[in-house]
Amino acid sequence: MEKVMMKGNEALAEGALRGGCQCYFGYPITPQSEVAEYMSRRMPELGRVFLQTESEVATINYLYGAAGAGVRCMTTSSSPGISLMQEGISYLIGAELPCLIANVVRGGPGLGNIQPAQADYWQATKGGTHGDCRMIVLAPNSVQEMFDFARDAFDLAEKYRNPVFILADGALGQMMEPVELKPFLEFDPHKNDSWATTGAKNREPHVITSIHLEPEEMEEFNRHLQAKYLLMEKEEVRWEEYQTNEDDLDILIVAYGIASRVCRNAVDDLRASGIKAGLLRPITLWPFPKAEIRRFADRKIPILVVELNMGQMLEDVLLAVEGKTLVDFYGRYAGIIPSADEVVRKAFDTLKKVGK
Amino acid sequence: MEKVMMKGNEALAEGALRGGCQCYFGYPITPQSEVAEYMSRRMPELGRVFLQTESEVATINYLYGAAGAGVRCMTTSSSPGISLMQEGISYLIGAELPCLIANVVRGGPGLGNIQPAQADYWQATKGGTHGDCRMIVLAPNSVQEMFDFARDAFDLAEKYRNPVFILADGALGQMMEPVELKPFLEFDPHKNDSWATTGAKNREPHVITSIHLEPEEMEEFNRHLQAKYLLMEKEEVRWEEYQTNEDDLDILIVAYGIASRVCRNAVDDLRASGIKAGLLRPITLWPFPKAEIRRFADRKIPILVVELNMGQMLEDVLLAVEGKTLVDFYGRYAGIIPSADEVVRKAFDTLKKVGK
Amino acid sequence: MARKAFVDEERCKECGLCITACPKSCISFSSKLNSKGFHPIEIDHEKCIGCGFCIDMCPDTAIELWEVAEA
Amino acid sequence: MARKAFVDEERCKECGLCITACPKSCISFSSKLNSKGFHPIEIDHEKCIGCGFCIDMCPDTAIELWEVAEA
Amino acid sequence: MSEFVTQEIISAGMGGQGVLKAGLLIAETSMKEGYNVSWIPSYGPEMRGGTANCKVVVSKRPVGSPIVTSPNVLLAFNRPSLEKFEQSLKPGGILIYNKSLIEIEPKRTDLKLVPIKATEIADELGNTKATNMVMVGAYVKATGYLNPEKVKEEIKHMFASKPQFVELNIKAFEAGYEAAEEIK
Amino acid sequence: MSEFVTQEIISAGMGGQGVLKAGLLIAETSMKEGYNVSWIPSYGPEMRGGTANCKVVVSKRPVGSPIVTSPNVLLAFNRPSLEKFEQSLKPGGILIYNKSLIEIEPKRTDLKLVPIKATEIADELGNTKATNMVMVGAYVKATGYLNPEKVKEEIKHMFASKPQFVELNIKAFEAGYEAAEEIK
Amino acid sequence: MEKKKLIRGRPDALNDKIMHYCPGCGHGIVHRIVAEVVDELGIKDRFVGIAPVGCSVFAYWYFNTDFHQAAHGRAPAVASGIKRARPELIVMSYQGDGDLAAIGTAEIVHAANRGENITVIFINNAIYGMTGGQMAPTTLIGQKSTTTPLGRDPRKAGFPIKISEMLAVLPGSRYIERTTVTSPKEVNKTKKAIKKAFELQMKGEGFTMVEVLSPCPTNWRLTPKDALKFVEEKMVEYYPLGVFKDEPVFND
Amino acid sequence: MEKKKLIRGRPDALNDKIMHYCPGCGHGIVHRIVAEVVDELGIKDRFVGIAPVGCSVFAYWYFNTDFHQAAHGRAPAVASGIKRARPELIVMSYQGDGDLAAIGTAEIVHAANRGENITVIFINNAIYGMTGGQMAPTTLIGQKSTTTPLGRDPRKAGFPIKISEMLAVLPGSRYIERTTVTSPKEVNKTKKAIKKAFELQMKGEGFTMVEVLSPCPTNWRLTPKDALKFVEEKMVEYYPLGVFKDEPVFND
Ligand SMILES: Cc1ncc(C[n+]2csc(CCOP(=O)(O)OP(=O)(O)O)c2C)c(N)n1
Ligand SMILES: Cc1ncc(C[n+]2csc(CCOP(=O)(O)OP(=O)(O)O)c2C)c(N)n1
Ligand code: SF4
Ligand code: SF4
Ligand code: SF4
Ligand code: SF4
Ligand code: SF4
Ligand code: SF4
Ligand SMILES: [Mg+2]
Ligand SMILES: [Mg+2]
Repeated sequence: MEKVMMKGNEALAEGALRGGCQCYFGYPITPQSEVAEYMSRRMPELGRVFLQTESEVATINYLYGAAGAGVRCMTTSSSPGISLMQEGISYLIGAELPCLIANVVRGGPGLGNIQPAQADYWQATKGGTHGDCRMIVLAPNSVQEMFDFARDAFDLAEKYRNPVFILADGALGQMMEPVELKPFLEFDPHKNDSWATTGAKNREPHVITSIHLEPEEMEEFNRHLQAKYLLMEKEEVRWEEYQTNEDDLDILIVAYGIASRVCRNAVDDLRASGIKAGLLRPITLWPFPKAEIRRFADRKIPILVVELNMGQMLEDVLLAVEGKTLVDFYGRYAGIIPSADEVVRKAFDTLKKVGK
Repeated sequence: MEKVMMKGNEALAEGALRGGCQCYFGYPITPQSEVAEYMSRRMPELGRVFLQTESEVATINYLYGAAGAGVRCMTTSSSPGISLMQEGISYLIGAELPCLIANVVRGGPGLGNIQPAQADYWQATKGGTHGDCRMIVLAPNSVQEMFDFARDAFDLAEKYRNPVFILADGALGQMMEPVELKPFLEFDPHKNDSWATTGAKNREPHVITSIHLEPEEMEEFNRHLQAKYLLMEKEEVRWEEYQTNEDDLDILIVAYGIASRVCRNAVDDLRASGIKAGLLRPITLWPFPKAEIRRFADRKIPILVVELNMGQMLEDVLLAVEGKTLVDFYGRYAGIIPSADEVVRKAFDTLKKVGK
Repeated sequence: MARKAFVDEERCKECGLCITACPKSCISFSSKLNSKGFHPIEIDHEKCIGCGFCIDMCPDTAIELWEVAEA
Repeated sequence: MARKAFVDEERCKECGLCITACPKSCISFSSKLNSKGFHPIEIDHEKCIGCGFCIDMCPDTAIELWEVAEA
Repeated sequence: MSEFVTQEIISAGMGGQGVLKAGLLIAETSMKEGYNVSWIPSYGPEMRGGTANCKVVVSKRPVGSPIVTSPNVLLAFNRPSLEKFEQSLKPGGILIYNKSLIEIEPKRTDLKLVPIKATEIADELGNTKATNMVMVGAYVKATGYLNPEKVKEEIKHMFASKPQFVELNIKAFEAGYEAAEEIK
Repeated sequence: MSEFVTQEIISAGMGGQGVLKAGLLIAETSMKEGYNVSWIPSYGPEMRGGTANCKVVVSKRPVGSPIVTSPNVLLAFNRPSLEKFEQSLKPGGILIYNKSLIEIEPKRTDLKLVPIKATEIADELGNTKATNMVMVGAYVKATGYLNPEKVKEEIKHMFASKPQFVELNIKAFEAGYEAAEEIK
Repeated sequence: MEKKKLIRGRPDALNDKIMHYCPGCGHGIVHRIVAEVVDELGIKDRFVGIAPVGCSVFAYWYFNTDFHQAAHGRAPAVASGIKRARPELIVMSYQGDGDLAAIGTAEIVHAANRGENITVIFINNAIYGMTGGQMAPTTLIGQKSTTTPLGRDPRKAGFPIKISEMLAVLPGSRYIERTTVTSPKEVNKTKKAIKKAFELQMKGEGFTMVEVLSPCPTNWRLTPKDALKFVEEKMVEYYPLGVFKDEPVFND
Repeated sequence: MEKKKLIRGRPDALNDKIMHYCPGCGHGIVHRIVAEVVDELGIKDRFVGIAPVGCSVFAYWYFNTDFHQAAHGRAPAVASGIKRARPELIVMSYQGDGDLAAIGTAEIVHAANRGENITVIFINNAIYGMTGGQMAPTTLIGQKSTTTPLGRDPRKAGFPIKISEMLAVLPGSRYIERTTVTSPKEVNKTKKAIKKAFELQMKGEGFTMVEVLSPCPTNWRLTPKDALKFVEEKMVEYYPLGVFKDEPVFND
């Protein structure tokens, strides 16, 4: 298929469309406003719904309504906007509603800046909201994946009746790259009729809710959620490896998203200088490819984690590794993407720590 | 000093008052509305400010204003309400403003229920908001500590120019226990004059902000924050141990807040049946008493983590332990507090796993 | 044929709003207790004219209007 | 003594709002470029009556009104 | 006095019957007597039905969870409370129930029963509102670990701002104490 | 053609000068020629000053970061752009600058300079707007790794919806190509 | 007396669960009115209600229709989300005064301003019922609540907010009326208003809202009867009854 | 010509940094007006401005006064927080139309309704300037923006919201006027309005707001001159100028 140059934000939008997105709700925020702008053109063309909302707090609740009505729907925002959606995200998970949420991360904290960053990793993968909440978190590292993951997200969301989260960053949103635009997805638009608010015609009323006053009932529901989470951990882990096929790797770099691209080049450069380096890129940040990283730890291969934050995924790597090998960290903050050179230099540092 | 019976929520309020709280902003939510109700009586009595706001999103921004003006101020809420404050919390940290925020946690996700829970641990300690944000998180386990921690929080917040967070739960908020009411704290009300918005009289203007558009500047600021975080990790770790003085402990239980009280009894019961059990209670959940737990791991003492959630602090324990000993987990969810008996049974289970 | 109001005693919560609305003053609290511990109303069917005002006011749909066989 | 408007060329952004406001049409763009790449205005001091309307409209406080020694 | 066992108490009834205060009085006196105590009310929309309850723990060791799910003492002020909590009582637990408003008999046969016509006794003393003190009297007698004089002191404290009620409440307490049997 | 080196390009100028399109044309043609490419614009309030720039990477291996901080090629459309980015060029980098609007001389002495009177050339062709195509022509000549015919094809694509501009732009491209020197 | 034929009982749109509301609570009355209107308009099988956070959080326990429980204050956004997703549904946002007039202010204003084709039933009981009687934005001046222990003082706590008046100013609001339930007559006015609102929604005419002044005997600490009197005497004085807007919105 | 004496220059309350606003942007004009008023009232040393999220996020770069940058839409809450903490300060919330009329709707409504003793300067430029020209709640019907590429259609995107009219309904609003900056005459009216607002705040009279219709040539894709014309011809037609409220609030 022919490739076209496209912005990451637009690819995300087009991917979602082709994945069957029926309603887009959003509020402008740099560096992801192009998603809404693109949708404001494309959705009406397709007879679908685009609505610019009054705020992110409201947005997530429009989504909550539309998702409860059983249609494929989505929103996108960037860091401060996603923080405002946290209550709503908990409601979506608590009411078991499928939908797509994307965060095109910018630098923080506070108003911060509008450059690429990865400091919302924890928010997306663990603690963003109250209650024991989990979502599949997909981390694209190319404009192609912005398209692909958005297109696939709805199937995944409906499989588990849970929101799916895409964690991108300002660079992925703003950059253009060649993309292959896969066709519109086929899916059963009546899949959600068994629980959605479509009108109680010839059936018992459907209720979408997340309140269970009785602690026993609430605990039971949480056990049900936990069972889903366990299933996701079993079935949905995605990752990618590069140059890892050797038994005696000198160093493994772990990085996701935009950082993983730099690290791929760093691996090449390290190999050019005789270091057997490899890269493991988590694609799902939750569920995290724990067992896969553990394989390397068991072989005592030192690991260098590279992120655009102070060390968040780092903890998941440490949890996977359980002290079995050295884990080193390189982070740049709030808008700065390291160069491959920097990563190479840091890798030599790491190697020194293990006496190589 | 004589003790009086007091509700946890009221003790928290009285503690904050006596710690110098000048402004209380809040929005009602069970199980913490008594804080606001108490403040609505007490603050005007003292000529201070009580304001019931229009929402939690607004609340955190009233706080942001008052904290920027350099006065001691606070808010309290419960899980969904705290989720709505996440953007604002990031701004407070990004603008380096001292203040007190307390979460009297209830069951989630979503609207959930109003019973005690601990499922907001991650939100408070790591990922609640966007950007690399950290706050000292104090976890009281008695009404006395609700009072004490609230009273001490402002000094701590001003020391670092960072919000301090109290993570309690519905039981601690609602229960009455004997409390010793310590006197009003002495402090320098002009301490913050060097940066607060008090009016630019005979000085350069003061600006409270969290935006730094240039990535280099933003990164620099993040490094400054990180330096503060490292200092907090060095200076502010608090924990408590019970029955841990033996070298050959059979089992260490790690629990915080309301769960730690049950576990204390479980330790007694285990000892009554001949098991050398001990308890480590993290008091600061961040910074986490990592080194202290590590001491036990180094001695290969099996650890049982007990929480009212699916296993959140568990990860911090695992990170501390680095695979050096068995870590087991017992969790009840969303409103249910386990009995000491349950914990004892689970501890025997854990002991079995290590062949004892 | 006449219309008369009938109470479902188990639903009644003793709020008395029907009493304030009844133009014929034919509603009063009984001395019974229902399982929730409320004294349900009783209706004096002699006086009741079946106007349904009590139904308008009842927050608990505890009252129904029936066509009855004339005494 | 008369009052005249003076422009700070470095501040001027070539928006022309002063031009629309000037009752005496004494403002025009110069052919110079300032360091930001704008053509700052120039003021014909002969015609200027010092009314200050240009100052009212200038978004960039690029104009000042001075008392000048009469030519 | 009998051997003290940790008291895990539920005090339950209608809003207005003073069930929370009954629990608090037990907790406060026990605290002054050197026990560790906690008290926690039912809260939130649970109250809507007009019912109320509180849980009290009195213990020689620090109180763990203040939430009592299997009490060893139930103070049932009315029938719905009896019905709601009877099953949760520990085997051998003490059931103190307000005979005046509860016409049915407890179903469990493994409990120590303390029926008391609390409302009638209070009415006789001139104020239904003192029902809760009668119940506390019965509790103190039945459990035997508290000195009734200390309870009366505590009642004086509790009603310090409404001195006109002190006497009534002390009398109600005494009447409850008299009317009940100590559990052996 | 000279040996290909990874191209890390900054194209910078005033809003309206077509700096973004210039970068995009380079990226698109390079993509069609089998290179890995990325393009990213400056965005957000950076635009307020009226300046605009984009970063393009053309590489034989997958593109890492699309953000170029040390370019090896700078297309400077006006003086503020030259001043802003000159220092960031890699030693030995190529500086293509619009002589028509930049009266000053570059300060660096370790660069390969490609001065080109882009605006004047475009003006002569009848439309200042084609300045960017002149600059691209100079780029293609200077770097030597792209077949100019392919660029022209791409220009046709790019202006498919405005066919009246195709010829002008191709001519501008050619003029730029002619006017510049290949860097050896 | 022998019952022959049921003339008027519980509407079809309500099931037979006993409601959790306090004795004499206005929520129960309004639930029944809504259900009667749903019956009369025959829209039970294409109706979706939004339950707010507030005493009526469990409204869905009682209705024989689809329901969606919304986060505190966000019911208009949830309702709009549903309506945009499935325009054929008749959507009701049922909200209390804390929910609608405090935390949900932005959502209600923008639903109204957009002319969103939904119907809002706004239960103004001048208090936060569910959380135990704190001040609501609608609490009257001088009224005591658990957070205005000395009575509401506007200098500190602001004024009781007049939502219907405010939303009527917005170009997107189609029909706004304030009613009450203090007598059968007022109940029937409320019913008429609610029916009209749903009918307008069925015609696609835009945003409709009925504000119902409603008693909360529990948190006002009044008997149900006195609570009605409080509505009649105090609330109606500040919040006058009547139609605040009845104008076509869209000219297309 | 020899300069003898400065008659009128940059006000003291502004420093000499060159503003980041686009050529012909209304923000610059209003900044100067505010600064002149601050000078005239002599309140520079007890003034705190709140900068919103929007093009004026960096307002604090230019003022010689204390400033507090607020989260998007929350400036009235931040302003109120400051005012409650230090009532002796004169507090200005400076906000754009996206900030105030969209995400910040609840905060502005409740600040007004409470009669909060602050002054709001509301820059209505019918667009989201900072983020690149998306529709604002105030965008006119038919007006194109990056999210209404075919022009705003009220059926889908709602109506332009009239904030001054709406807030004027609330009992806590003391003084509300809408002005513009399209000519020296209008600039001077704006100045008078802003001065009056601050004076009322100084007397503790409650919530004051001046809405300024302001050009955004960049995102309207008009020259500065044509942008003024757009304000005069299109915006003023929909958003009439004038005083919407001028009434004492508190009677104590
Ligand atoms: C985000 C959030 N904030 C606060 C609450 C707590 N809360 C529950 S109901 C309620 C107010 C209810 O009052 P109202 O809307 O007037 O309804 P009523 O109970 O009076 O019918 C509040 C504040 C919540 N559940 N979620
Ligand atoms: C929570 C949040 N949402 C969205 C944004 C992005 N944002 C920045 S400015 C702005 C709108 C600005 O428009 P307006 O308030 O009209 O101000 P103007 O730039 O037009 O002066 C938006 C949506 C943000 N920074 N934070
Ligand atoms: S139907 Fe009318 S007359 Fe009969 S009881 Fe009801 S209100 Fe009274
Ligand atoms: S209105 Fe209904 S609930 Fe109330 S007393 Fe009458 S029948 Fe009973
Ligand atoms: S002061 Fe008046 S006359 Fe002089 S330039 Fe300015 S506007 Fe024109
Ligand atoms: S108004 Fe000011 S910035 Fe604009 S052209 Fe005139 S002097 Fe220059
Ligand atoms: S608290 Fe008030 S609003 Fe809530 S159910 Fe009871 S009477 Fe009704
Ligand atoms: S984008 Fe518009 S509002 Fe923002 S600075 Fe430019 S002209 Fe002013
Ligand atoms: Mg209410
Ligand atoms: Mg704007």
